[in-house]
Amino acid sequence: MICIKYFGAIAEVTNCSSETIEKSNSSLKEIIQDIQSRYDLKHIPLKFALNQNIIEAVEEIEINENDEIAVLPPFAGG
Amino acid sequence: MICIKYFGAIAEVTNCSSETIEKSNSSLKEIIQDIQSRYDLKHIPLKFALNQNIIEAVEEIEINENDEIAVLPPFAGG
Amino acid sequence: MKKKKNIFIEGAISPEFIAESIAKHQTKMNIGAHNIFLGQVRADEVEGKKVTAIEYTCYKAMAEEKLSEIRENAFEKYDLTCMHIYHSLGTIKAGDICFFVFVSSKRRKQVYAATEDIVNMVKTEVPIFGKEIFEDQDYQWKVNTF
Amino acid sequence: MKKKKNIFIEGAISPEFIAESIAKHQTKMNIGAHNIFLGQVRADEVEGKKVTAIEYTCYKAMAEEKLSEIRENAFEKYDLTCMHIYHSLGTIKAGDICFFVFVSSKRRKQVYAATEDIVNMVKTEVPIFGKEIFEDQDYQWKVNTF
Repeated sequence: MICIKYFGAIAEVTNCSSETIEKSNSSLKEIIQDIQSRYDLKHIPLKFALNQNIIEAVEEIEINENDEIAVLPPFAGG
Repeated sequence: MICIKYFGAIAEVTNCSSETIEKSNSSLKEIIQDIQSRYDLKHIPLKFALNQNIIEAVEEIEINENDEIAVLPPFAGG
Repeated sequence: MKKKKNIFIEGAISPEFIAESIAKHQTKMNIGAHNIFLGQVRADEVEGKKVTAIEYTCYKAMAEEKLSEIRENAFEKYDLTCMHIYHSLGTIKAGDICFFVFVSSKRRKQVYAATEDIVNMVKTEVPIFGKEIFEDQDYQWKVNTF
Repeated sequence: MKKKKNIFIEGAISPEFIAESIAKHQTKMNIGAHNIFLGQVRADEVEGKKVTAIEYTCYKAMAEEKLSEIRENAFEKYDLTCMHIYHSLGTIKAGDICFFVFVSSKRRKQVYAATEDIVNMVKTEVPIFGKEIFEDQDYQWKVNTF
């Protein structure tokens, strides 16, 4: 299982704050493409985090069982 | 009458916080020389102020009746 | 394990809380200079409508991780005695304080740059999200400008 | 006539006074950023003896004049909403706060530099004098370092 978390403006589009998916050997890139195909997030500048770290290069990252992926809208702290 | 004010480490040497002198046509330079001859202020870096403004060039400044001269030790605010 | 400090405060940061933080540092006899940054919610006007509050949420696990990195970073880069960061969560009314950065050092030289640096790192690197709520209950998602 | 503000406070500046100053700015809905500098008396050690307090005096007429110049200067140079300067007079114990600079602005960009600038101007241009008092009642005259 992979946990996907949604925040702020994104959680509003997905209408949920998290969901779990079966890994079934998908790559990180495929998981992200799947999220983007299921939800209309084109108007929001997105960042992705894997296990609390911002993902810089999607291609190079492997994902493992129980990983946590977060879809993050622009930061607005302060 | 000219009022001369002393502060901090300088008031300690002069043993008073102010004194008045007769002007009798002395120049600012002469008044300052007189102060320095009467008190041992050599070990303290001094500034002079005339009517609350730091004196940059002693020679060029005229003094008038009721002026206030201040003898100031290093500033230590903050 | 990095030490996780209590950073997030439910609701506004009160002036009394700030006073208590200051008072706690008065036993530290080697501190000569404090610098404090406070973020206050502005009643900005957007297309004729006024912001009345910001509702803050965060990705807590990542935010705490990032904040402890920012902390370590600041202590490495600047000669600081103490450093504290607090951020509000929940609905913060216009005029209320939502962000408090508190830097202390022996001498003043570095405190300004340290504060500015920490504030900017929190704004750019910490996953905090804000919903600007207007008078008529409409809202827009806040985006930090640089 | 320049407006002379109440700058000098007899005794230490309390955290409660700072909290009240902050609270007074919470009705100003266009302020987004505050920056506060606090000077705290350090228990420095000089030749084995500890400073227990600083006794501050000033040349009040000139100090007020200079402080209002610094004020005007800061408002001309930086985009500020509010600005306050307070300095203690009398005997301030180690650990107590003797200097409080409070700068507020719509956005944060300029507040750090404004605060630093104001602090430096107060230290170099305002005739305030300090006597560092040691444990054994001996003392030395303080000189600001830059």
